[in-house]
Amino acid sequence: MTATTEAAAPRTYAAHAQPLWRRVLVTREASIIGLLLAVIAVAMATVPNFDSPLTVTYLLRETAPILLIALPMTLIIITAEIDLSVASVLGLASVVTGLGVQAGWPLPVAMVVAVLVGATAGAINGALVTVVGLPSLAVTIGTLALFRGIAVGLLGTTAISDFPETWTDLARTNIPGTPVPVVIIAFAVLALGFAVLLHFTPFGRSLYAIGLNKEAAAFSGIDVGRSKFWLFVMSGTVAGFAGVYFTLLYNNARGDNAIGMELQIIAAVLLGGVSIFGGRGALHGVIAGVLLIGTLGSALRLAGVTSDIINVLTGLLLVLSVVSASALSWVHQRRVAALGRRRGRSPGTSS
Amino acid sequence: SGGDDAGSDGGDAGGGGSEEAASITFLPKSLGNPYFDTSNAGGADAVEELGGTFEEVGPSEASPTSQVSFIETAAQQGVDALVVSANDPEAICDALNEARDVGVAVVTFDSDTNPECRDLFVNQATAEGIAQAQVDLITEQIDDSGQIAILSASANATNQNAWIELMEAELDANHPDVELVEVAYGDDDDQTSFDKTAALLQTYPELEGIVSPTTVGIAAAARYLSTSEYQGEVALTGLGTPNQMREYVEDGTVEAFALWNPADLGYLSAYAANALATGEISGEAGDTFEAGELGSYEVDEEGTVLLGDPFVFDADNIGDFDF
Amino acid sequence: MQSDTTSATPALELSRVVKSFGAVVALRSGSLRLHDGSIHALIGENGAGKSTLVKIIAGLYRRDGGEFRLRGEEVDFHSTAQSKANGIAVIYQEPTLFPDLSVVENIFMGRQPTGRLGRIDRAAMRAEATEIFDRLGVSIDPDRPTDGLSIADQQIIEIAKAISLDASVLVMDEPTAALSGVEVDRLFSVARSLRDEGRALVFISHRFDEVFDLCDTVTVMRDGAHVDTMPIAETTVDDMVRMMVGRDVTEMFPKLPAEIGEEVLAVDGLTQPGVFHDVSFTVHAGEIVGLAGLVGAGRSEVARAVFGVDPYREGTVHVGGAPLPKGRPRAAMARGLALVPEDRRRQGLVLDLPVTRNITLAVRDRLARFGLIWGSRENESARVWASRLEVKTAALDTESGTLSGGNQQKVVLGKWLATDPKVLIVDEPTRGIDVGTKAEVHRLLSQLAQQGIAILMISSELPEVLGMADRVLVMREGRLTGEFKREQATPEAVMLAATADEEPAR
Amino acid sequence: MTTTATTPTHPVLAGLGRLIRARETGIAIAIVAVVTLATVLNPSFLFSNDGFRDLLLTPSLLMVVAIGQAIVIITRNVDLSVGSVVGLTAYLTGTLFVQVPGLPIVVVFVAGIALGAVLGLINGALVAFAKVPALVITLGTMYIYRGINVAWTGSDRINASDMPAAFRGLGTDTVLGLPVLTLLAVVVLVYAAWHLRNLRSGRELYAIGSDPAAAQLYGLRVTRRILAAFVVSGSAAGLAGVLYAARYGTVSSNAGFGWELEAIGAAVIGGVAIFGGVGTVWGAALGAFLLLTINRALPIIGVDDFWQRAVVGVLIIGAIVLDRIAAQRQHRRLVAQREETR
Ligand SMILES: Nc1ncnc2c1ncn2[C@@H]1O[C@H](COP(=O)(O)OP(=O)(O)OP(=O)(O)O)[C@@H](O)[C@H]1O
Ligand SMILES: Nc1ncnc2c1ncn2[C@@H]1O[C@H](COP(=O)(O)OP(=O)(O)OP(=O)(O)O)[C@@H](O)[C@H]1O
Ligand SMILES: [Mg+2]
Ligand SMILES: [Mg+2]
Repeated sequence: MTATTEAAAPRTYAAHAQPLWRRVLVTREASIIGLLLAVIAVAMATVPNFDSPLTVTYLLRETAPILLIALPMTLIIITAEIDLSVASVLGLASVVTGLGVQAGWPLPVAMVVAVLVGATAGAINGALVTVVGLPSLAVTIGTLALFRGIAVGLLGTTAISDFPETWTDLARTNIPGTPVPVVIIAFAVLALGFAVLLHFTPFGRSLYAIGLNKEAAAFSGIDVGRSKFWLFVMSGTVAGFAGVYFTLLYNNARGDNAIGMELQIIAAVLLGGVSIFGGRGALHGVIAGVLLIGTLGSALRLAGVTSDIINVLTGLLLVLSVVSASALSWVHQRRVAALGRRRGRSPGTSS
Repeated sequence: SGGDDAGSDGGDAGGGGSEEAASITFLPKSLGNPYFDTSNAGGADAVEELGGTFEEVGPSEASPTSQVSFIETAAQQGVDALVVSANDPEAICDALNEARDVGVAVVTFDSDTNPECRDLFVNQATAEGIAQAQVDLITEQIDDSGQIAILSASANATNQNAWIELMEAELDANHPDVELVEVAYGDDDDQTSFDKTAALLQTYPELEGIVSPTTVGIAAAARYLSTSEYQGEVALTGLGTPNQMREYVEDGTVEAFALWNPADLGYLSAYAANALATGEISGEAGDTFEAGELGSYEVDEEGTVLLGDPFVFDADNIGDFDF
Repeated sequence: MQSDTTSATPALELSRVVKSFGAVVALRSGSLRLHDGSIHALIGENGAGKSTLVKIIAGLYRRDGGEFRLRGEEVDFHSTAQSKANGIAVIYQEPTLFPDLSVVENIFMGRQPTGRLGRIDRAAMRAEATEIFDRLGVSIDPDRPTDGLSIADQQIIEIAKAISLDASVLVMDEPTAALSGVEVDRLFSVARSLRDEGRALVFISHRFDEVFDLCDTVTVMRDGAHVDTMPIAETTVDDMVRMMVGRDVTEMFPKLPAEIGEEVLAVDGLTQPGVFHDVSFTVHAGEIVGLAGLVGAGRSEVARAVFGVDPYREGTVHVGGAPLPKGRPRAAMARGLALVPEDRRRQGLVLDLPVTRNITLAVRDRLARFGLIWGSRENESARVWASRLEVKTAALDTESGTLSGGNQQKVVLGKWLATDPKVLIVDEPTRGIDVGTKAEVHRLLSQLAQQGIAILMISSELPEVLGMADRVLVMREGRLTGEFKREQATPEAVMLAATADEEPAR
Repeated sequence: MTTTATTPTHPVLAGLGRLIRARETGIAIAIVAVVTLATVLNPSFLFSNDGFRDLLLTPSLLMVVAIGQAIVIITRNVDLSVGSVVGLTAYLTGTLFVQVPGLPIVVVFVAGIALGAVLGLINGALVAFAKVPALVITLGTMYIYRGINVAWTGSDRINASDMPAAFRGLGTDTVLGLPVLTLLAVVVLVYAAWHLRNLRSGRELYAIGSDPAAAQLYGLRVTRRILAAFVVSGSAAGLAGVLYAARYGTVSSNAGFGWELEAIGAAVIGGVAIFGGVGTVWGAALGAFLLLTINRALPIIGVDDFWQRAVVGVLIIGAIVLDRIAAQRQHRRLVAQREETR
C-alpha cells in the first residue's frame, strides 16, 4: 500500500558536483586575480620605475575612491540594481565639505555633514527604487543629473581650496614605514566589513536570492525593499566619504569633481566578475578588477602610452572578460552536447 | 598622438646631469586644443635645440584632477622638468610639490598655480596688459556704450578669472556707459561655447559685443555669429589664434582680436625649464637666462618670467601669421 | 472514434530520440508516433522527459541522437520558426506571452498579415482573432495588453495562437493545469473539432480523467524512455500508473489519524477589497484543513495575506493566540508559519541557486552563528532535508532549475520543513506532480500532521482535499461559502459551495 | 470566466482618447509651455530669425541619437557607446573633407552613416551572438571607440575652414523657414516611427523587449533583430556625427562626449520603458526636444546656468514617476476589468 517503499536504500547526496580545486581555481574571480598578478609581473620586468614604492602610493591613492565605492556597488549590482549617481554624490559631498569650511565650520563637522548628505542622497535613490518601485537604472540616471546639478549649482564658478593642512596631509600621507596611503586603512576596514556582510551573513545570502528572483526571495521572508533601500544608503554614504577624501586629496572642492567616474566604477565591478543581471559575483574579484584597471593604467602611463590607448585597453578588457565567459560556457555546452551525442549512439550506458 | 619619439630612457638622477641636456615633459590643460598644440610645438623646438628629450602628455578633458596622475607619472619617471598649464591653481599643487621633492623642476605656463607649488611661471603677458587690450578692443568696436558679455573658458580657469576681474575693474573705472551683463562659461568646449553664444544673443537682445578671452570660445562664437542675423551687428573680440580666426576677420564677423605667440610661449617655457633643471637658475627674482632666438630673460618678483605684450591681429596683418 | 490510420504514414514520428543536458540525461530513448485525426496522450512521471520531447518537436532543443520524421521525411529543426513553418504548433507548459503587447499582436507576432509595402494589416488581424475567439466561445478584448490577464485567459490565447497557425500537428504540454472545469470543457470541444478536421494532437496531462475523456491513444514514458503505446480503450488507470512508475501505486495515500490539539492559527474577518472578503477560519495543531474552490476563487491570496507577502485591509491573524503583524513574512516565520506557494518556479525557488542554498534560504538566520553563516553548515542542513524527502539529484550544488517539477516541489517543501513550522500552508502542493510523488507528498503531510503541525492545504483537486482533510473550507469569489467536517464533505456538497449558481466543474 | 468586457467604443473616439492620454502629448504640451514662458519673458526666444531657427536646430542632433537609442532600449538593451560613435563619425567627416578635397557631400554622409553602422554592428554582434548584456558591452565599446577617436585625432582638430562652405551651410540653412538639419531629423523620425508601428520587424522589436525568452520560444529571429537595432542605433549616431560636423564646424576628440546619458535620458523622459517593450520613437524625440529646449530656456526664465543639470534630473525622475503611476493605474484597470466579468 505504502507508496514508494522499496526499502529505500539510504541515499548519499554529494554536496558538490565538482572537485574543490576546480571550484576554487576555475572561477571568474581567480582568473581576474591571475591576470592582475600577471600584469604586475610583466610591468615589474619591463616598465622602468614601475617597481618603485611611489607606484604603489600613487596607484592606491588615486584608485581609493573607486575601490571604496566599488564595495557597495558590488552589493547593489548583485541585487540586480545599479547606482549611476555615485560620482555625482561624490561631487555633492565635495561641495558640501567645501561650503562647510567656507562657512567657518570646523572641518570634521563639515566632513560629517558631507557624509550625511551622501547618505541622504542614497536614501533618495533607495526610496525611489523601493518605495515608488522604479527601475534603478532610470532613477539613478535622473539623480546623476540632479545631484551633479545641485553640486554645480551650489558652488557655481568657484572652487574652495582652503582646507586645514593637517587634514589634507592626512589624505596624502602613507602608513609609516610603508608606501601605502592611510586611506587604505579605511578601505581595508570597509572591505572586510562588506566582504563579511556579503559572503558570511544571512543578509548577504539574501542579496544573491534577491538578485536572482526577487519574488521567491520575498516568499522566503526576505524584505526585498528594505534590503535594497539600505544598500543604496550605504552606497550614498560611502560615496559621500569618498567625496570628502577626494576633496582633501586634491585640496579642492568643486562641483564637477570625479565627473564620469560612475562608469569607471561600474566597469571595474563588472570586470571583477559581477553579473549585471544580479545574483553572481564576489568582492575579491571586484577588488582585483579595480586594481587591474588601475595598475594597467599606471604601468602604461609610465611606459609612455597615452591615455587614449589606456581607455581602449580598459574597454577591451571589459568586453573580452564578458565575451570570454560566454565563449567558455558555449564551448562547455558544445562539449557536453558532443558527450550527449556519443552517449546517444551507445544507449544503455546512462545513470 | 603628439609626442614623437617618447623614449624617455634617461633621468634616473633627477636634476643636474653631466650634459646640459634635460628631459622635459609638457602637460597642457588638455590634449586636442590647437593653442597648446602650437605652444607645445614651440617647446619641442626649444628642447630639440637644447638636445634634450621632449614629451607631451595630458588628459583628454580639461579637469584638474585628471592632470594629477600625469604629474605623478612624471615624478615616477624622474623627468628633469615638467612644464604645466594648470586647470586649477590649487588642485594640482600637492602633486607638483611631491614631484619637486623628488627633483623635478616645475615650470607653469599659460595658467599659473599658487606660487609656492612651482619654481617658475612663464607669463604670456601681464594680466593687466591682457585685460587692458581686450577692454580697449571691445569698447572701441562698440563706440564705448552698450551691453557686453564675456564668454570664458571653465569657471575655475585661473588666468581667465584674473583677467575678467581686471576687465570689470577697468570697465567700471573708465567706461561708465558699457554694461557687462553676463559672464558665460563655455568650458573650453567647442559645442558648449557655440551653444552659449546662441543663448547669450537670445537672452540679451540689446547685446552690443562679446569678449571671449579663450581661443576655443572666440572661434566658436565667431562661427555662430557668422551664420546668424547678428553678423556685423554684435562685435566680437578676445584672444584667438590667427588660423582659427582668419575666415571671420575676412568675412567681417570679427574686426580685431589679440594674442601672444603661443609657440614663443612654449619655446620660452622650455628654455626656462631647462635652465632650472640644469641648475643654471634657481627661480629667484633677478636670475637671468638665455632663451635661444628670443634672447635673454629675467625672473622677476614671485618667480615670474614675462613673454611680452599681447599682439593685436586685424584684417591688415593677419595674413602675415600662420599658427 | 478513430479511423484506422495505423498503416498510413504517421504525421510525425520520433524514434529512440536522445537528449542530455550536461550530466543529466533527459531523454534516453523517446519515441512517439502521431497520426492525423487523432488525439494522442503523453503521460509519465515528473521528469519522465515529456516536455523535453515536446521541445525537440518544437525545434527549441536539438536532439543528440535518434530519428525524427515528419510525414515520412527526416527532419532536424534548428529553431522554433522551422517547426512552425512545417505546420507544428506547440503550447508550452508555461504560458509565453508578451505582457506589453495587445492580445491580437500576441497571437500573430512574427507572421502578421501584411499589405502593401509589408505594412501590417491590423484590421485583418483583428478580424481573424475575433473569429477564433468566437469559435473558442470566449470574449477577450483583442486590443488590451495581455498584462493582467488570468492564467486561464493566457492559456486561451496560447490556444488561439496555435489555432491561427492552422497547424497540422498541435502539441499541448499540460494546458489544463491552470484551467477550471468550464474552461477545460471548452478547450476539449475545440480540440475535438480540430481532430475532426484531420489534425494530429498531442495532449500532456497528469489527470487521468482528462486523458480518458479526450484522447484515443496513449503513450507512456518513464525515465526518459518510451514504455508503451496503446489505444485508450484497451487500458485502465491502474495499467497506466503501473507503466508510469514501474510498480503499483494508488494516487492517494490514506490519511493517518492524528491527534487534534489546540487552536494554532486563527484568521478573523480578513478583507482585501476586490480580492477576498471577511474570511475567518481556524486551524488546530495536528489538523489538516483543506481549502477548496475553483481556480481564481482567491484562496492563494488569502494564504499570501496570512503569511504577509500580500497586504490586507481589515481583519486579524493570530498564531498561538498572539496577533501577527500585517505584511511581515519574517514575523510570520518567526512565529512558526510556513507557506509553500503555488508557483514553485517563480515564488518557491530561486532556480539559479543550487539546491543547498534553496533549502537553507528560509533558515539562513537560524544557521548563523554570531551572525555569521558558513557554507558547510548550510550543506549539512540541506543534506538532511534532501535525503529525508528523497530529492532526485546527483549533487546538492546543482542548480535547482534543472530538476524536474516534482523534485523542485520537494526542494520547496524541504525548504519550509527546515524551518520547523507550527503552521504549514501548502498551496497546490501536488500541482503538476506525478502520481508517485503525489502519494509521497500526501504521506508527508499526513506524517507532519501526526507530529502536531497545523496544516492548511489549498488544492483544486477535490479527491485530494476530501482524502486528506480533517475539515474542508470552500471559497467562492473571495468569500468563504462552506465548511464541512471530514464526514460531511461529499464531492457534491463541496462543489455546490464552490460554484453555487455556476454549474459544477469536474 | 474567461471573458473580458469589450467596451464598444467608436474607433475614432477611442483613437482620440488614446492620443489625449498618450505620453507624447504630455511632452508636447510641456514643450509648448516652456517655449511660451520663455517667449513671454523674452520675445526673441521665438520671434527672431535665429531664435526660431535655434529652437528647432539645437535639439535635432540629440533627437537623431535618441531615436536610435529608443529602438535599442525597446529591445531591452541599451547603447552606451552612442556618444563615442558621434565623436568618431564627426571626426571622420572632417577628415574626409581634408583628405579628399572636393568630395561630394552625399558621399560623406554615406561614409559617416556606414562607419556608425559598422560600430553598431560590433556592439550588436557582441550582444546578440555572445549573449552578453548590452550595458557591459557598450560600456566597453564606449571606452574603446572614444580611445580610438582620441588616438586618431591626437591634439589635432577639424576647423570650420577645413570643410566646404556648402556642407557647413547645412548646419544653418533653412528651407521654407525650417532648418535643413531639423528636416533631416524629422524624416528619420517619421520613417522610424512608421517602421516600428507598421512592419513585422518593428513589432518584433517590441516583442523581444517585452519578453526575450518568449520571443525565442516564438521562433522570432531575436539575434538578427537585436543586431539590426544596434546597427540602426549606430547609424543614427553616425548620421548625428556628420550633422555635428556641419552644425558645429569644429570637431575635436571629445565631440559627443556624454551624449549617451542624454540620449537615454531623452528616451526615458519620452516614455520609453528602460526594461523594453514599451514606448515610441516619437516620445524619445520629443524627450530630446524638451531636454534641450529647457536647457536653453532656463537662463531666460532666470534660472542660473549652473542649475540646468539639476532641472534635467528632476525632469527625468518626474517622467518615470509619472510613467509608474500611469502603468499602475492601467494595471489596476485591467485587473478590475477582469474582476468585473467574473
Ligand atoms: N534545460 C535543462 N537542463 C538540465 N536538465 C534539464 C533541462 N530540462 C529538463 N531537464 C531534465 O530532464 C528531465 C526531463 O524533464 P522534462 O521537463 O522533460 O520532464 P517532464 O516529463 O515534462 O516533467 P513534468 O511532468 O514535471 O513537467 C528532468 O530530469 C529534468 O530535470
Ligand atoms: N499570474 C497571474 N496573472 C494574472 N492574474 C492572476 C495570476 N494568478 C492569479 N491570478 C488571478 O488572481 C485571482 C485570484 O487567483 P488565485 O490564483 O489566487 O485563486 P486561487 O483560488 O488560489 O486559485 P488557484 O487554484 O489557482 O490557486 C484570479 O482572478 C486569478 O485569475
Ligand atoms: Mg513538463
Ligand atoms: Mg491560486
